[in-house]
Amino acid sequence: MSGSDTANPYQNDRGNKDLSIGKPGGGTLTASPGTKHAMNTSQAFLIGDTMTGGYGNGPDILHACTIAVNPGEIAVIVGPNGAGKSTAMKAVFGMLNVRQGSVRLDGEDITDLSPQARVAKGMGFVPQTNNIFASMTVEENLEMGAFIRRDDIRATMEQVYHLFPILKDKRRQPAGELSGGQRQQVAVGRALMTQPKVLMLDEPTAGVSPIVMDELFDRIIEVSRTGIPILMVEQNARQALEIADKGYVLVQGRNAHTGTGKELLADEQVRRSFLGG
Amino acid sequence: QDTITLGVLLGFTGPAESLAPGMADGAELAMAEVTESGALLGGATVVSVRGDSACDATLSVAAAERLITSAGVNGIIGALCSGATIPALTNVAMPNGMVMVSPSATSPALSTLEDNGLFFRTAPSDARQGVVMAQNILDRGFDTVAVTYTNNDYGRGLADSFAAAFAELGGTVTLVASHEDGRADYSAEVGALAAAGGDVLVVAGYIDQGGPGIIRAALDTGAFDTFVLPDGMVGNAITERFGTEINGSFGQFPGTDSEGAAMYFDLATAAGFDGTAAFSAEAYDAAALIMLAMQAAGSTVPAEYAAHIMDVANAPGEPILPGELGRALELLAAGQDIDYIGATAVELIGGGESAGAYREIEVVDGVIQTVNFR
Amino acid sequence: MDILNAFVTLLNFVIIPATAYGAQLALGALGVTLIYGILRFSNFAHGDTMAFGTMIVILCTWGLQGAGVTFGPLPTALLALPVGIALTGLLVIGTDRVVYRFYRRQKAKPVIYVIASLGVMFIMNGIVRFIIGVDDQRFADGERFIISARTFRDLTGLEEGLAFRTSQGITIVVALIAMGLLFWFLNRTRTGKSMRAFSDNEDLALLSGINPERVVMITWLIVAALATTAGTLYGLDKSFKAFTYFQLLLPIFAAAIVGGLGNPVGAILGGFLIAFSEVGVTYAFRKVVEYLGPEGWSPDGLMQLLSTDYKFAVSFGILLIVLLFRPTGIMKGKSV
Amino acid sequence: MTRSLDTRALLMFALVGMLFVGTGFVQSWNIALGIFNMGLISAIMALGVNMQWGYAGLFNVGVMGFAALGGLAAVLVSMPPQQDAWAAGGVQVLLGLVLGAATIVLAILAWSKLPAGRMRALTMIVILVGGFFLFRSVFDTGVAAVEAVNPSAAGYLGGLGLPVILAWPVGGLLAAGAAWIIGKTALGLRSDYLAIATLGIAEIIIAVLKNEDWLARGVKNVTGIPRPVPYEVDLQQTEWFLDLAARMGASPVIFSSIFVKLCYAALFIVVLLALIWLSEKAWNSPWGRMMRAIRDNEVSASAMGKNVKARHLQVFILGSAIIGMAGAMMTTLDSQLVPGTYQPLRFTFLIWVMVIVGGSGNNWGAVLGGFLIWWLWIQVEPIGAFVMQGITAGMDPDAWLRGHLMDAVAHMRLLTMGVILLVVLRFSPRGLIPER
Amino acid sequence: MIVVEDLHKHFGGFHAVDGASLTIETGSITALIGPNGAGKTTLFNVIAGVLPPTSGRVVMDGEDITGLPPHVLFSKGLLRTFQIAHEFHSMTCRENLMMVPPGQTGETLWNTWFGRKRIADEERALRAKADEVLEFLTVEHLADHPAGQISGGQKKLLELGRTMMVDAKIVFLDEVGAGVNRTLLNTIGDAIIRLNRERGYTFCVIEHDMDFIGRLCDPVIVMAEGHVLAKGTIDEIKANEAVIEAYLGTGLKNKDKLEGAGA
Ligand SMILES: Nc1ncnc2c1ncn2[C@@H]1O[C@H](COP(=O)(O)OP(=O)(O)OP(=O)(O)O)[C@@H](O)[C@H]1O
Ligand SMILES: Nc1ncnc2c1ncn2[C@@H]1O[C@H](COP(=O)(O)OP(=O)(O)OP(=O)(O)O)[C@@H](O)[C@H]1O
Ligand SMILES: [Mg+2]
Ligand SMILES: [Mg+2]
Repeated sequence: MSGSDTANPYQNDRGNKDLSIGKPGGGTLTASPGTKHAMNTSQAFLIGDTMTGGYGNGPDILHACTIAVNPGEIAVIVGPNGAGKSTAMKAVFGMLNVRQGSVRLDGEDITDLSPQARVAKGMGFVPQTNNIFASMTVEENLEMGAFIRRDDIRATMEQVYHLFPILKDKRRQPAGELSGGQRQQVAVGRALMTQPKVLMLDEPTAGVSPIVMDELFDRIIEVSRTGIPILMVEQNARQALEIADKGYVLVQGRNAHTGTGKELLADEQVRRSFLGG
Repeated sequence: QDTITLGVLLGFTGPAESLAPGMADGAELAMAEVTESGALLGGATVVSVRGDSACDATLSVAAAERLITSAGVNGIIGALCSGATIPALTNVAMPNGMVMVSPSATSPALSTLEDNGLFFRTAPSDARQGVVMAQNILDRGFDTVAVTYTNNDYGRGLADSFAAAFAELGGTVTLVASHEDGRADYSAEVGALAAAGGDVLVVAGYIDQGGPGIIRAALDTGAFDTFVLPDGMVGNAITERFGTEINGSFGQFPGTDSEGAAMYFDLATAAGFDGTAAFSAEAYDAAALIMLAMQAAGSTVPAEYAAHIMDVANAPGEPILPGELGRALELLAAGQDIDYIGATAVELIGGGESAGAYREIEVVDGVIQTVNFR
Repeated sequence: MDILNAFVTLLNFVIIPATAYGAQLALGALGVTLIYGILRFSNFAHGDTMAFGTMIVILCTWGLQGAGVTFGPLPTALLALPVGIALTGLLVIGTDRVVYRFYRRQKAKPVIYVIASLGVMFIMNGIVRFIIGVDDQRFADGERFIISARTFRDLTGLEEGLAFRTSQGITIVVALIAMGLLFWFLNRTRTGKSMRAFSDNEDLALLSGINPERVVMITWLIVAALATTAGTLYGLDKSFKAFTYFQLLLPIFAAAIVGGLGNPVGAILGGFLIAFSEVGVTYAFRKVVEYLGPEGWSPDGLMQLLSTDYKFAVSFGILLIVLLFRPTGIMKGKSV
Repeated sequence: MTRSLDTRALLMFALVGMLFVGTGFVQSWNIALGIFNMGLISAIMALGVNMQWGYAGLFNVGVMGFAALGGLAAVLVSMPPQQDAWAAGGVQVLLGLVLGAATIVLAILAWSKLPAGRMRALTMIVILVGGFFLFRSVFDTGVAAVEAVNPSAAGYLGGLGLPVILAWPVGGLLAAGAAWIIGKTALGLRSDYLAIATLGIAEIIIAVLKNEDWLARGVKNVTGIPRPVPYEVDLQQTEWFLDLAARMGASPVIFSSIFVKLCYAALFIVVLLALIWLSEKAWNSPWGRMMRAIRDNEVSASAMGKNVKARHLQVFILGSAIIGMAGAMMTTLDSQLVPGTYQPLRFTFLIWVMVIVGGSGNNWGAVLGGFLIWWLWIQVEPIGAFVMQGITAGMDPDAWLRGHLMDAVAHMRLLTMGVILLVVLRFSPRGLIPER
Repeated sequence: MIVVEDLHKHFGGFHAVDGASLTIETGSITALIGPNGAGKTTLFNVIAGVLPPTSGRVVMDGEDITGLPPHVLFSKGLLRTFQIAHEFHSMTCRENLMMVPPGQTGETLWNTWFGRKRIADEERALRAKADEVLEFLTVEHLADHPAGQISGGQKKLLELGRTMMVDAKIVFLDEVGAGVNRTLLNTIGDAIIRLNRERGYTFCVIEHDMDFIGRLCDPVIVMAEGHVLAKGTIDEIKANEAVIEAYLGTGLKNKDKLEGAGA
């Protein structure tokens, strides 16, 4: 792929070697279902492979759902409310019982790892709700983001403050006293502090003002350009898909459409049903 | 009958839990002695069943119920606290016609309680001790005192009767303040008592509850250095703890100049427990009385032997001391009268309670010494 | 007018005892508040944990005393403290494994933990009474007083004495140090912050790579240390009796709560508030007024606001009033 | 009414029922009935706590205080009045109380009517201080006079001499009144802060009961409170009863105790069933839904137009009234009021254990918990002793350890209780009959 | 309808709302926008009685409603949603809706014992109404699901659904759109317009989605740093320099960089 054969200027072939992308219809990634140890056949850096599972002993929410992302890529998941987007993210992060399928990181099967072990492996995650330490100050929230790091974190913290200037003003304030949008910024900042190898964001822009949203997307692009794969759920879907290399549309826990961001944006039916026309 | 069961209904847990073991040991010592003698009703074995009254009305009723209707006891030694004794008596023992002999329930209310002749106690009513104590203090030349009492019916009753008697005899009580047992700190009480002042401090409490705490705080702050110790406070534990610090303190507890107490102490030591523990001797006597009465009545049925308790306890008859239960049983079997003196010089009066002769003690060189009898 | 004597009286009967008692409560409250702050429940077994720790210390102290080891003017028990802390640590961590971890996994409501801790309390209660019995146990040795009433009187020639016990001194110092350390630990160290993060949002703590089991273990270890120290110091000052340690739970909780749950500084303030209200409000000021008034004059009554019968009620009353104005305690504590 | 009673619940009730029947066969029916009666009262108390906690999330740890108020009602209603004491200073005591109340009312009026400022503060202080001394001077002399009348047997004002059954609703009212005052002031507090506040108030109530002798003899206890049912000793001498016993083939002594217990049980069951019916109806209706909403999220419920404060006050008062009623029933059963026995462990935390083990938010759960936990509370003593006997059975009778173990038997009671509690909680962490 | 006069709300030394004055006309759909932390939610909370103001007045239809508790305001027809969803987590979605209508017969204890018949009738009607709302929000399949266990977006829908259970005069919507699927948001927008036209509800909407605002609202009020920065139609606002700088921004910066890199 080259930048010129699409109308979307944000797309280029920054390391996207997965040729299966771009064919809508979903489920085209080579998957190895139901295994816990078999090596993956796909090349994806992080892949949640034909995941089936649900909360506790409840019914399955995900049905053979596959999500993958490669270094330098931004993958965006969209879909109606309750489709299972957050559930899929949690499944990839090991916060859910994956009854079938597997999760692999850089070729290694991590399906049975605990969340904190995944953090140690370099995965960073911003959940959709409850994503800050409300009783701790903004600065402590960021420090906790860097909990597993042993090096000097001050530079990263400066970067976060640079990205979200309001947080610097509020850094001694308990995060629970912040406004909705400010909390969201703390949450993203916390994840950035990890300096993760993979970044997973569940609706990072919910409730943030347009100017901050732009900043945020800018920053996400920058991060991804350093070669870090980014997996993101978004309801501000059009903006998100514009910068996405890969888009997944989930409906009722299944892959409904998969394609590049611009392909999905161009798909009339997807637009109408999921992106608000 | 081969085995006779006696219930030992005491507050093994709860606020008085540290008193109960010594008392139970005392009661069981008497049972063991009788069993060994093989003289009770032609060689019956006496076994004890313990019940926990926890110093709580409902638990004590439940435990009494279990002792009587399930364990099938022939008599009950207990309960420990007056508050637990009364409901067990009225709600369980009386309806079932069961004899209860309490070693330690000293509430004056029990003197007048309707009991169908089933209730006895080997400790005198607090009303009596108040008078004795007042006299004792005045005789030693102290005429202003402060009083602290443990905030229950025992402490309150004793403090009331003492204060009334003391005032009547011409003394001055500067302050009567309660203290709760088992509390963490008694600085407030001692502060108030110190401010009120007085020659001596009357501590109407328990030796293993709040009492020592009060004494400790009073000694440390220099508020008082002479203490008056009523029955609940007299015991080796107090001198072990304070030694010569409380030299000159004095008090009294039920007892006569019989050798009973010393003999009991030896018996207890031989059996491996402390015979001076509060109410331990009373418990021994309570158990002894029941068994002697059984022998006298020739029956283990409470209704039948209840009437004999007074007989065996009081004169006329051959005096019986601790360790002589076997002899007493034989005398009774032979149809002779006995006068049970026991470890605490038992003398039952009125509705079946201890007459209350008192032994006056003083702490000399860190040791409790008997100086007089009243 | 005799200001000096008046002041010494007040010091001797109110200020020193209340400060020492306050420090004792505060040390206990620190443990309660820590569990609440990190594990988010009121641990009813704390009193009995204290009793257990103290029991171990007592047994060791007896051993040491028997072997002729002493600690100069200080109580030998301080030497035995590390052993007590270690064994108590093992006990509470074991308890956590067997009991609380299950509910943590279930994400049970705090009240379930509270009731579970009641169960633990019953059991520890039994264990302690089983091993050391229900009686008073003494194990204090060393110099009893920093200054005793008599010495003070002899030294100063004042009418009133002033007593300050070694155990009181140690308790006050230890309580303040413990508070400082705990505050520093929770707010400044990485581990401390991770513990607060865990208590705030367990899931998110996981996502930050914080190991919950480690957090829980450290919490219990600190609690064991606090409980054992508190229990031992209390025992040195008064005496050891299982039932009293259980009774101690109530004022300790009151202190932790009125100070603001989860806050070490609050625990200390709460402890002193409870102690001073118990000792101060019911104090009879007669002697003090006597000294302050003209020579030879003395007031009629005791000059007592309320009788000591109500001291517990008074301290609770004050606690209520404080809570009405600061519903989550003096230091704005947590609330689940 | 059976909506929340599914098979699991019925099974649980059957199991607990079997415990009681088993007790009857193995030990004696007297014991079984004795435990059952207290179980009924415990169940009622648990219902009250469940209302407050399960319905509204109010952490009331002052159960003990409300129960004690109920007990006080039993004395005030049913004991004969002490004429001498009334003559000596009864009126003065009452006058003192009225003065005290008037002072408080006046102070509150001054606070709300006067403009804020130094003037108001000053007036308040004058009213309070002046009122306090006036109150003390009138009240204290009255009290001294009353308490001086025959202190070892009376020394208090006595009661109204009415049938003791009347004390049950009166106990409820007393508790409700106290709850109203507490609710008005302290319901703004949450979770453990409310807990310590209620605990404190309970301690204050107990302190008053212990120290105000003119009211109910303080720690000297009131004994011999009249019964609503016949006395065993009387029954044992009654013609028809002896006939009945003979016809049943039972010993009159044992049968009389059982008969009396059955009478109590009948009275208690009526009360319990009525309360269950009322609370079930309320809980499974829009009122219950509203309460659950408030419990889940107060802010939101308030934004949805529900008056959170008023509702909290309502359940707090209702729950406390139920506890007070149960307290009065218990004192009736004991026939005595012993302020010293009101211990938080027994009267507050044990009830809480019942509610949580039974299943909070579920009336049937609370009732089941009441029966089960009370049964355990009584029976762990023999169970613990039995266990100990088992342990020591193989040991040399003279071994030191055996002696030590046997001495510690009493402490097995709490230990066993703890173990059973943890086991039950472990296997049904949401309670035996969880909220739906 | 609502007039806010010089309202201040301070948290310690921080002035979250700092002299805000604004008017919400009866029958309008007024938008309230502004950067994060501008004080919008705080303003809502003060108006709705959740927080007491430090100073200033709120007037509704000529009546001073400053500091009235939320449930009283509710009874006056003032409804609000929460930015961070406040569902009743242990109750089912349907119950979440059914609890809303005020003055239900069954909310009085007495009636729950002696007015069963009336309650049953009312409940039936309520249930039908709740189901209708659930269907509108596309979550009818969750009617019996505990509200604590639905997706983040669905909670926001429920939040909105509650305001649809009663007849309100004015509804404050705090970012109902955040986390809601855009297609569904359009439907919601239609519903808001319909409620506004047909039933005469007044709306005050906080949103960060300018498309949504543009489609629905007139006028638009912009807040920044606790006070009102600008007011006008959407087009005026979009052209306002100050608003662009503080709030709207100028789009992605990396757009150019990316293009540069890709070319
Ligand atoms: N309880 C509080 N204590 C201290 N500061 C607070 C508190 N609540 C809010 N704030 C501060 O007040 C400011 C306004 O918050 P508010 O929630 O009103 O913003 P908002 O305009 O709704 O923003 P958003 O669009 O992000 O939701 C923020 O800077 C926030 O940090
Ligand atoms: N904790 C939970 N327990 C049980 N079921 C849940 C839980 N959380 C969500 N669900 C269910 O799982 C389904 C998918 O939820 P999920 O949160 O993944 O949706 P989503 O796609 O992220 O939606 P949204 O865009 O609204 O956030 C929903 O139907 C919801 O009801
Ligand atoms: Mg989601
Ligand atoms: Mg907001």
